[in-house]
Amino acid sequence: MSAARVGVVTFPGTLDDQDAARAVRLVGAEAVPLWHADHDLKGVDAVFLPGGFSYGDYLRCGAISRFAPLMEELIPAARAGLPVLGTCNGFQILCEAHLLPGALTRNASLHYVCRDQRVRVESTDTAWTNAFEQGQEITLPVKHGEGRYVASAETLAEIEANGQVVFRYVGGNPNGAMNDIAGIRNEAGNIVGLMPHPEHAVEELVGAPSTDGLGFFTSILKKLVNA
Amino acid sequence: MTTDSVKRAESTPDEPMPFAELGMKQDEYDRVKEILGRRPTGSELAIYSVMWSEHCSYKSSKVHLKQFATKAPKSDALLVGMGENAGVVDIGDGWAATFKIESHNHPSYVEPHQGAATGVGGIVRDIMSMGARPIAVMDALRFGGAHQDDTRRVLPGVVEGISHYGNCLGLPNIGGEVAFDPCYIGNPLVNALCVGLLRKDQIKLATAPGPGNKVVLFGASTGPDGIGGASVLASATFEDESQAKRPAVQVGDPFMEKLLIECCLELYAADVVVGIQDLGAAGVSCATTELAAKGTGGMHVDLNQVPLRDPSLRPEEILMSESQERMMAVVRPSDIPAFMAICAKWDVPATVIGEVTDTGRLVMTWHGETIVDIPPGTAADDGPVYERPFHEPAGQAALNADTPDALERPADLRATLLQLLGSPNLASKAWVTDQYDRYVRSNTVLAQPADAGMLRISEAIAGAEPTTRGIALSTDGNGRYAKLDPYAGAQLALAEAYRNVAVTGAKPLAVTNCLNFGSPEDPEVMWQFAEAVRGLADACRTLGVPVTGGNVSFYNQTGSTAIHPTPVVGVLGVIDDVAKRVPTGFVAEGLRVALLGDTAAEFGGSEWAHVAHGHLGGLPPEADLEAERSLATVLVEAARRGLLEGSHDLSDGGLAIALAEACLARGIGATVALSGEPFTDLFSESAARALVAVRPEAFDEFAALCAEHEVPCYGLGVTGGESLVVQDVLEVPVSELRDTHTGALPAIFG
Amino acid sequence: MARVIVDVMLKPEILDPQGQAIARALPRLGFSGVSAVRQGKRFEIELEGPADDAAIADVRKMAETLLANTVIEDYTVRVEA
Amino acid sequence: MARVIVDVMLKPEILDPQGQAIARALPRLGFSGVSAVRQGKRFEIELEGPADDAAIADVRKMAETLLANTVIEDYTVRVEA
Ligand SMILES: Nc1ncnc2c1ncn2[C@@H]1O[C@H](COP(=O)(O)OP(=O)(O)O)[C@@H](O)[C@H]1O
Ligand SMILES: [Mg+2]
Repeated sequence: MSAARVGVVTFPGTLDDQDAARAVRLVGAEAVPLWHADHDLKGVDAVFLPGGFSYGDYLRCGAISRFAPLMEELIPAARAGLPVLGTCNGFQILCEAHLLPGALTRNASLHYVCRDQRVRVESTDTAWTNAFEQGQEITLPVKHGEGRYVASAETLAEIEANGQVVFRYVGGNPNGAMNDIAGIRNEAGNIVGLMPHPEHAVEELVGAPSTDGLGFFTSILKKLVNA
Repeated sequence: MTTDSVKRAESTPDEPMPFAELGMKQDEYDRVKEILGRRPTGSELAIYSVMWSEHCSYKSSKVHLKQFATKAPKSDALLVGMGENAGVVDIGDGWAATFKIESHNHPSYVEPHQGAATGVGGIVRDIMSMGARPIAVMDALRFGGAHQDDTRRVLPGVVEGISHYGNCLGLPNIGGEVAFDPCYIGNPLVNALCVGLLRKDQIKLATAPGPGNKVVLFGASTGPDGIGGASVLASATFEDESQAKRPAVQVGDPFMEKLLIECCLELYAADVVVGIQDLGAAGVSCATTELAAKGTGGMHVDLNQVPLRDPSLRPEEILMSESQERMMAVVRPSDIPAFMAICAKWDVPATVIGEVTDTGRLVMTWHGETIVDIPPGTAADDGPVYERPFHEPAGQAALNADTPDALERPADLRATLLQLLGSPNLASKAWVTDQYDRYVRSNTVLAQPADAGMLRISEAIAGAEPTTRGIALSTDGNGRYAKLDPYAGAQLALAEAYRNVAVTGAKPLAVTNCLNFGSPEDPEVMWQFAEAVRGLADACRTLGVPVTGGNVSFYNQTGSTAIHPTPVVGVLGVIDDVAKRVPTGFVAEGLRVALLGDTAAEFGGSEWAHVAHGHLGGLPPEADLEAERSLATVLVEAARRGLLEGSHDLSDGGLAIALAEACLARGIGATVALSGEPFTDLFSESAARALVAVRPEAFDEFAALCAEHEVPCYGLGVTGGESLVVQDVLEVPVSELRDTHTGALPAIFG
Repeated sequence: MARVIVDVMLKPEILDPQGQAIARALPRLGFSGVSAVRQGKRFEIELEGPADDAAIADVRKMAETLLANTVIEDYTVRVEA
Repeated sequence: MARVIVDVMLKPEILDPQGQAIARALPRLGFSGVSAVRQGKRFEIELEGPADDAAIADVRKMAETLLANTVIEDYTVRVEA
């Protein structure tokens, strides 16, 4: 059987694409580079939208990227069930593209923040978190200036009621996000977005002092192999 | 509008030119006339005035900097030495590293955010122009007193600028310094370092060989950035109409720079670049003259081809513009289509603006008229050289005589420890470093608060040759030490950076430096400069690490008051197996703690004298370079054999601060005992010392290694518990250390 | 050649930490009498042609889809006098 | 209770990378006919009292010292109609 193929998208200004691809390979999957200007998903089984400053984060984070040719392919595919993970800038793009509800705004501190953050896994019922335990606390780095999750009162109530909150900050909220929300999913659970960076927590030697990020990649592998 | 063409210059030989407004001296102007055999045109004057400025020509520092070459230790590691955009060092297995530190002090005072941001941008382009992929940045910062009003304006802006630009480029920030002293009020220091990686056989140089090859300008368009002086030329002399005063501030676009990085790397990989140069200070003037001077000697440029952001720019202004995010390449005509296609892929505008010739002349045209016709080497290489007079400052002897011996010693050493630990210079810099991305690219093995930053090599470039190696980098400098004795101060700066690299297990290999001083026209400042350079060159020879490049920043003064002389030194080291890196501090319970090196009562310029008494006088600690070398040998060998669990160098604040920081690393306490006079043992700043944590069963082997290299090794105690305990002297819970250490900067800066 | 202005402000119910930080700083700087500050964005759009109804409709679409994120922001479009 | 608007824009000669990035994106999104975009900031200042001359002078000072960085930015102050 050929290895699971996970697409890793590069926009102009994407920064964590190599890191994401490395993490995909670490669990034995194939990382397929996807280029923003192509109308081509290359038949991948899942897509990782990595962090960075696509288009310089000018205007609003993710606002310009959402219109890229690749996104014209990705948006309908995701709606149809393709597993998609967006971290940081990738999360912002997913919200701007209305694949996930709400929006990400300037940190309440008004400062960029890079730190090792504890988060609690609130939903294991997704393509990207099925290898975690419900309620498990993991450590992942956050690094962003605009990561404060906001949504209207109705939306917030709805995603809480539906169990769409996937990750919550614990031990301090780095950006002032509503309800300490660090990550959410769509109703179907194939699309997940979060501010923390699993791809920086997969090796002992480098990155954050944890390898908790590996769970994301083993989750998607499990999901694809079982599918 | 009349253009001041060469023809016009020939027919109006006596027309007065505003050379003085451009900072040029009469004799320098006379030399230009002698070189050209006529008066220069406005554009030629623009070129000579910026190329012969202190910033570009090093006219006051050159005679001293020579020592870095003449005294350089023999080193097989040096692939490209001083004089290029950045030095290149062989780090083994076919890999090379290039690194350099540069100042952006004055712009960061005027507009802290943009000044600091463009400082990062500039040094990154230097590294790119060597053919390397930039892989990390560092920043060495000096501000006025932490509580001074202007510091609250400057520091947050500078940090935000570095953070925004570096983070957007996707370059991890792996270290630096933040120090405060009232001497820097009005003259903050922003020194940015970038390190890049390349294969040994892929070095690119700034040269324009091959007549017929095309000259391509690519990246951002050219606007009226940072051309203050040039507007004099463009308006006052030739035209009556008054031009708006042009801004001195350059604004950076990190997004464009990120595209430039990826674009350049793809251009290199496609082998379509013959020569390349970044555009920094002096923009097009500098790039064209330097490329032409190092190539076949001639170039023809049509200035009308330069893409402009502001169509009203005059040629003199185009030549002097410091618009950011631009590069210039020399490309074979047959490679132009491939070159342009790669630029288009990355949305990077690129334009052919000229051609390499074999005439030995740099010729530029504007609307068909020749406005520049000069031998490029005369602008790029044959600038003026000054032997500026210098003498010891009048108050130096008195300063050295005012030793800290008379200062009252503290009764309560616990209180002193907490006072120092919570003082702005020694407190946690997390308020700053939490704004920097240290993880991006996933090669960061060590970053703040480690003694040195460390990166693994193997994965740094996708698909690269595997290697187990890593590189480590540290920057250090202590203005107070250098004020007391600039010769020793420069040596101590090198010694500390060298030591910081060695404690992580990496072998120090090469040096970069940024020399921040007052006005070279002041003989007392010039003495400080001469002494610092002499000290650094001598120390490099003793330690066997060559200077590969650097930067001089003069005129850091307000009125007649100069900053403390502040040589900032960066050291790069290599670790053969990056998995054997030694983390900073105490990483486990039950480890033996030892102090390496001897302690004398050395308090001149110390943090204690500064914080407790506001005192600066006497002499700095002795720089014992032989001892530093032995210490480093032991540390690197011990790491190689896997004997060290943790380490930490001793510097500002002495053993007391080192112990506290080692406990804070993982929140693990320690119990230690002193053998000498407690105050001296705890707070002296004697150099060539380090703290190590060793597994008990490895201790004998480690002690034997120290003995073999004659490095004093004193068992102090053992790690563990919730407190730092110095028996019979003090006891502080680690949580209290933490609150004191982390609370200080947020309390000031919010 | 006309200029159209698009103002984008966070919806009133969305926290505006930038505005709040400014409002908090004002008394310290000796300014009193300000009850609230909100910070938003202003875009100046230079049109190649005149600001006729079609052009304004275009800018409005631009604001709706790109310049503002209507999940959290409101916008207004007007031709500069 | 009055509202005063402060608009802050980069000086015309200063590079506006944000505005440029937006302008470059527009054609790709199907918007034509825009020759340039500049992005600035808009502040809505709610006053406790009326927007009389003294209050406006105060806001002007606020703009000069805090809201705008006059090294690179220009500002305008106006009372909302
Ligand atoms: N401006 C800065 N940028 C990045 N890292 C910094 C900066 N200032 C301090 N650091 C990091 O914080 C840590 C502590 O700094 P410092 O106490 O100055 O170390 P040392 O005294 O060993 O040189 C180091 O890891 C240093 O690299
Ligand atoms: Mg250190």
